[in-house]
Amino acid sequence: KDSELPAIKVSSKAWTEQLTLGSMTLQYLEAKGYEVEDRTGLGETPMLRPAIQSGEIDLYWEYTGTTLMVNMKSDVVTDSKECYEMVKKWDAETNNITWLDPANANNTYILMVREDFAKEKNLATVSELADYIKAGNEIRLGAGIEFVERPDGIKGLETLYDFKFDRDLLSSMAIGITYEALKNGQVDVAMGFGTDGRIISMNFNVLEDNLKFFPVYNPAPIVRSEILEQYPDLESDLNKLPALLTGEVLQELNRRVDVDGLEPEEAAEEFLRANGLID
Amino acid sequence: MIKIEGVSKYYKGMDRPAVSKLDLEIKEGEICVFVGPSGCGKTTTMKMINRIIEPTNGIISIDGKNILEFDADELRLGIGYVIQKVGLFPHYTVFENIAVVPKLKGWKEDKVMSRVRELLDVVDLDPDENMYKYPNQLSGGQKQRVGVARAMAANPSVMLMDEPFGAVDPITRNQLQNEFLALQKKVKMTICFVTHDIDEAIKMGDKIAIMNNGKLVQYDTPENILFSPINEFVEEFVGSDRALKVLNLLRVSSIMEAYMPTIRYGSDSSQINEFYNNSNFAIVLNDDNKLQGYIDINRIVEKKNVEKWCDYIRTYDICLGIDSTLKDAMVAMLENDMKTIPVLDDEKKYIGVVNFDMIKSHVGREYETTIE
Amino acid sequence: MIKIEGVSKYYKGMDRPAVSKLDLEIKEGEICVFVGPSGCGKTTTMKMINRIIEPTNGIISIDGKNILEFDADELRLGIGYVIQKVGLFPHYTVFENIAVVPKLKGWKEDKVMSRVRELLDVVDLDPDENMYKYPNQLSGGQKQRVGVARAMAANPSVMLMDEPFGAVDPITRNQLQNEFLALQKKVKMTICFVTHDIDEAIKMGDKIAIMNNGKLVQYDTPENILFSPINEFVEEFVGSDRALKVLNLLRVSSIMEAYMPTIRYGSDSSQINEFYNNSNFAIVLNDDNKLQGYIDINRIVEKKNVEKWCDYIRTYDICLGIDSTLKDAMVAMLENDMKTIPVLDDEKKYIGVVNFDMIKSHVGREYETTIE
Amino acid sequence: MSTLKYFIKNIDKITDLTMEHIELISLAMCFALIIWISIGILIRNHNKLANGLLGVASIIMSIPSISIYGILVTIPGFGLSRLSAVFALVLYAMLPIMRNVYLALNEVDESIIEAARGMGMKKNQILWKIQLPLAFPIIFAGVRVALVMMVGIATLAVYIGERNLGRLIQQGITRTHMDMVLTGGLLVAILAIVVDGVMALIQKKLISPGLHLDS
Amino acid sequence: MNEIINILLYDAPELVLQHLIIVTIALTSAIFLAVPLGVLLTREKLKPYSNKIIAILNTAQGVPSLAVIAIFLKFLGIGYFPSIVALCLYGLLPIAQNTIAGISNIDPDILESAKGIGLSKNKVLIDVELPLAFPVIIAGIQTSAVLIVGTAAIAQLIGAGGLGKLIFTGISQFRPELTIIGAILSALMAIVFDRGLGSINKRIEKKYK
Ligand SMILES: Nc1ncnc2c1ncn2[C@@H]1O[C@H](COP(=O)(O)OP(=O)(O)OP(=O)(O)O)[C@@H](O)[C@H]1O
Ligand SMILES: Nc1ncnc2c1ncn2[C@@H]1O[C@H](COP(=O)(O)OP(=O)(O)OP(=O)(O)O)[C@@H](O)[C@H]1O
Ligand SMILES: [Mg+2]
Ligand SMILES: [Mg+2]
Repeated sequence: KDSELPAIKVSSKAWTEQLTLGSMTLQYLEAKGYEVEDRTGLGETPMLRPAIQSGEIDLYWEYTGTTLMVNMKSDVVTDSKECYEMVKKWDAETNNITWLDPANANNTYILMVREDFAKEKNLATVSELADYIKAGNEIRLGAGIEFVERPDGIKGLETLYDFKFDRDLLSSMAIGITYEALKNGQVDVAMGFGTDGRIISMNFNVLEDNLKFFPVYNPAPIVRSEILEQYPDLESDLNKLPALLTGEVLQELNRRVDVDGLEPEEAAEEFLRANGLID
Repeated sequence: MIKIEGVSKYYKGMDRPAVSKLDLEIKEGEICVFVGPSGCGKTTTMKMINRIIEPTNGIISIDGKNILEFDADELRLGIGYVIQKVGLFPHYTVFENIAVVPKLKGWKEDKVMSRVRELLDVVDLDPDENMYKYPNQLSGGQKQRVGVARAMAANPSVMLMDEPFGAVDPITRNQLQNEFLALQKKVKMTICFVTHDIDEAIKMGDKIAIMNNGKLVQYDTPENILFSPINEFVEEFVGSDRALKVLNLLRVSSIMEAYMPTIRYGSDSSQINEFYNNSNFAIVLNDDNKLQGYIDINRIVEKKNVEKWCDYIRTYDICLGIDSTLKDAMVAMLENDMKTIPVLDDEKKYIGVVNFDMIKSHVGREYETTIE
Repeated sequence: MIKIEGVSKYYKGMDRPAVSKLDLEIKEGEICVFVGPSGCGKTTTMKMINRIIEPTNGIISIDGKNILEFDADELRLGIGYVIQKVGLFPHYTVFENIAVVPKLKGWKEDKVMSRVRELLDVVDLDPDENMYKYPNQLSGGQKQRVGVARAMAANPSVMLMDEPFGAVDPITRNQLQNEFLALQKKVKMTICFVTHDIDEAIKMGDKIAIMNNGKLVQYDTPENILFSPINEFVEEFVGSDRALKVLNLLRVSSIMEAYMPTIRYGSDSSQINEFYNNSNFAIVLNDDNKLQGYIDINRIVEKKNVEKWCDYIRTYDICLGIDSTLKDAMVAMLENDMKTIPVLDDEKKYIGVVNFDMIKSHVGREYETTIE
Repeated sequence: MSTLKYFIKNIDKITDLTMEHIELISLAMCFALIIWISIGILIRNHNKLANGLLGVASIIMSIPSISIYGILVTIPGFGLSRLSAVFALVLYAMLPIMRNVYLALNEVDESIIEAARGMGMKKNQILWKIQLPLAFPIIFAGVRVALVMMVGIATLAVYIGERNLGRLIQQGITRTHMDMVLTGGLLVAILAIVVDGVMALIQKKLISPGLHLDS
Repeated sequence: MNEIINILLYDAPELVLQHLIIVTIALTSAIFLAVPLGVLLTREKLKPYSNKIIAILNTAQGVPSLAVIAIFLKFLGIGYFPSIVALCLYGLLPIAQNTIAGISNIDPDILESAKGIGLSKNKVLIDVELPLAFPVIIAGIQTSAVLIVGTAAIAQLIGAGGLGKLIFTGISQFRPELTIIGAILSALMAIVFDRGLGSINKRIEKKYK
């Protein structure tokens, strides 16, 4: 609006949902007349965090659980609201970063199995998987690297459910490859993300986290407070987005990209248009 | 015997043939030297004989058998080959280089070993000192010797030698030539020898094939090439001093005359008087025909001291052997300012003299009979 | 004038010096040829003169000035240098190669151009055809010519030539030598010339420096080297036929004698009778001393036909010019079976004869006076 | 076929990414040329130093490129900036460029340099007029190797926030979108080939015809 | 510090071993494919095509390692096998190219005298051409080895494990120490391969150079 002000540097992580959210934000703000700069797909949390703290980027969609676990190094919190308040307070105080409204979607880690496999072995929950493994059955797990390493990843899961994946049967690989590997039968259980569009289209069953191990991962735009001060309308404008993004909506958006082959930009545009946010 | 009949070679992309309608026969045990300016087709001819290159037209046969009837590798195993640029295998020792063909022929190890030693002796390299050196540790001349040894390793009856002594200094070269000629006298291989040096050709060849622009210009003995070059090209090629080059080919034994009067040492003075009417000089010999010297009869008679003629005998500073060339004779005359030089046989017995007139008329006569 | 005083060179890691206590003086306008076996230190000596290598001991001066007092680059700009391996710049054309030094000296472009053309003419390369070729497009001999032209480009008063004609065939080599000698007659540079070929040394050198093992063995004129080699090494190095080599150096003008009786063509028969008492032969001349032929007086007198003596004149098949060498004379005698050969001056006037005895005693005399 | 469709559909984005790719490489190449050629020239007569530097260069070469990025990105001052990407690429160019400059200068035929010295050319003149022109083909070959390598290695810079053709590959992998991977991979390959071809043309123009006559 | 020691003691050995296995298998297969390929391309009949085939290999080399591995994922799935195939292909070019260069740079005079002496074509290849080209071929293998060791880090992305795991974990977790350890170990491995092969070469070359 005021051309004196610097462009808003919108970023995102480098996978489908993040790219879609990033693009959605960009297109939306641009339509609203904001000056924006596209820095989407910059990297993972360890890179985006320092970037937003140093002002190299201004805004991206972060997940409550991620900040809680990775940055605050806090224990697991499974309540959405509590978790959100904790990270919002922490970031406002220590990093001068503002959490806008969270979306009502939980993109937490999940464990998936093929539908036929689930039926055959009678697996529906993580506990059942744990029992199955403890009974001496071999299970090949495919997971992204960070899932193997993070405290809210395998190690914590194993502790809570009291079992152990055979490390020799564990393959770590790029995020996204896990779906392909599971589909092709190269692994039996794969790590995935709760809102991923491929879960349905590839006929995977999600194993229920019956002991509530995985933290909540509600996505919310986080913005440098300084920017919000410079653009007084930004907060209210942006808060329109999370309100629309339920779990189903996100999953559908992801599906449009990962399964139907749309570009993240296209899926975002489609969404914005459908909701009358751009013309 | 190597027979080349109507052989031509066109290289791809060349408008004129590298070798054109060559006809030539090399007799068993002879050295045929190919000579001619650079690019005249010498190497090409040689390579066609061992089928490194296939002729475009014509037939080459060895001992009456068309070389195409041989298996190419077998053929080459039986032909020694000394390449223009030596081409030793750098990763093999001198021993291994020489042993390649004998080993291929399946010789026993100790036979190979003794053959290698023998060959190194032949080319005048100390076997113990050099056998386990690598080619890089040898000088250019030594490499060429090894190359020659390698080619002769399995007693080939035919040898192809492409400028085998090209890369060595003149002194070593001369030495190598002599050694090789001495060897050839014993083993009598049939040899094609390429050089661009006419002097080397004259020295080494039983026959010389002079080539130019892929054609055989003249094929004859060195003498005939020198005395009667077939055209101006050959004449220029052999050089303006060919009359002197000829001297190198002719031996004193062939022109030497025994016309000089001789007198036996200690014979009585009446003989001197007898000579006095015919001649001024006499050669003085021992009883067993050994040369004592010469005597100037004028001087004795003048001095009225005929009785003691033996005191006036003068000795010769220099004599020639029966194998000496006319060139040796000329050098001797010039260096010692002598008109006549005596020639002795292998047992040092006097057999005659040569002088410049004899040389001159011999060479001149050859010219007269062969020119035109 | 180049003066080398007590110069030695020790290369690192060598136990004996490459050049040892060299003393030598090369006069203005002279060609000094360094000759000797491979590795004797010829190249090293040459390179010390233009400071490519610094001597370990001793002083080298040019025109009386120690070369160390020059700026090294300046010194080299004034000295032409033909390197043993030619060393043309492959990325420059022939023109650019030759133009390097003139351009460094800041000559104007058209002067450079005309100089390059002139030099290419001198070394017998067609300028238009070759000027814009790259070294890779030239044959070995052509490269060497360009190398020589490049060295002479800026009219250096001193030239260092390290085996400049090494890589060419004998015919071209001879031609290059002659061209170069003709050129040197005109421009009179002071030249150090390296070769390992004694014949080339004899031909090219005003002085010859024979080296062995880094030491100067003999430094003298070619004649003296041939006539009186200082020791066995030199003797062997110059070759056993040095008496014949000498012939190449001596000119008939120096030994020719006019002792043969002459008779004028058409003079009356009483003169013949006069001769008859002294001699058998007479040279017949025209009024203007042009050679008519010779006459065998015995034959006329025998035939009782003295009046018509002119009918018995025989012509000479061959004559020598005043510049002919003794070698030419010998060749003429041998080829034509002639005892005496007349010598004519530049205007074809008769001035005398040579025969083998004259040659022999001249050479023999030289030996006598110089040996021992 | 679907790859082609993908390509056509996203031509704008792909063009952007390609331009970014070229920009990054050009920038890195400029620095690499200036730095490594100068150093190559400086060390030409110092064998020990040269061997040391060449050792360092070959060690750098053997470090997986992805980890160089990973390390650089954590160094304050580099971070997610383009500086990190350029720096890494320049490091990788060290071996091919510097080594070839050094080797080529030392490989110039001794006799040619001697001739030049003998003619009175100064050290600098010999360097500029003789050694460098003669070394040029080899130096250029090194530059070409470096350039082609850079085109490939630059793709990994997307892991530290660069946007270039590597992004197609990286996202294609996380999204298991093979058309993207293929498009990215092929474009990078084509870019490498084109860049190399262009360099070959330049090389032909720049190198004295006297030098490539023998090849 | 403790953590680093832990990584070195517990995680690294296994990863190094995995890395080593991938690299060794890939390199060995590359050698066994590329050397015969190179030799074939120097034979008279195929010589005219050698330029074209090398050009194709060159193109393949232009495809970034990341993409090669991703593309192979499509056809061969995840894990060791596709990584090894991809890495092997990646290592072909330097070896093939050097084999060709090594053989065609042999002094033609040596080949001619070998032929002239009567060695059969096979004998010439085995006794003369290959031994003389050996140093150049080894140099190609060295290049290939370094390339494969470095590229193998990426194989991690399709689940082949190896040192890439440390490196990528380091990057995604912002733990440079992991990346550095991975990089150093990988570089060390590359250097060991390089030096090892180099010393074989030196030993042989020393004899006659
Ligand atoms: N492989 C080839 N392809 C095309 N032309 C060739 C080939 N080999 C030789 N020639 C040409 O054939 C002609 C004869 O060559 P050859 O090698 O037989 O000459 P040469 O008499 O041995 O010369 P030199 O004394 O220089 O060794 C030359 O004009 C040469 O250029
Ligand atoms: N740079 C050097 N370092 C060490 N030794 C050298 C060097 N250059 C020459 N030598 C040695 O010095 C000696 C003389 O060498 P030089 O090149 O002067 O010989 P040359 O007479 O020119 O021989 P040629 O006829 O082979 O050219 C030789 O023994 C040679 O090995
Ligand atoms: Mg030849
Ligand atoms: Mg020399």
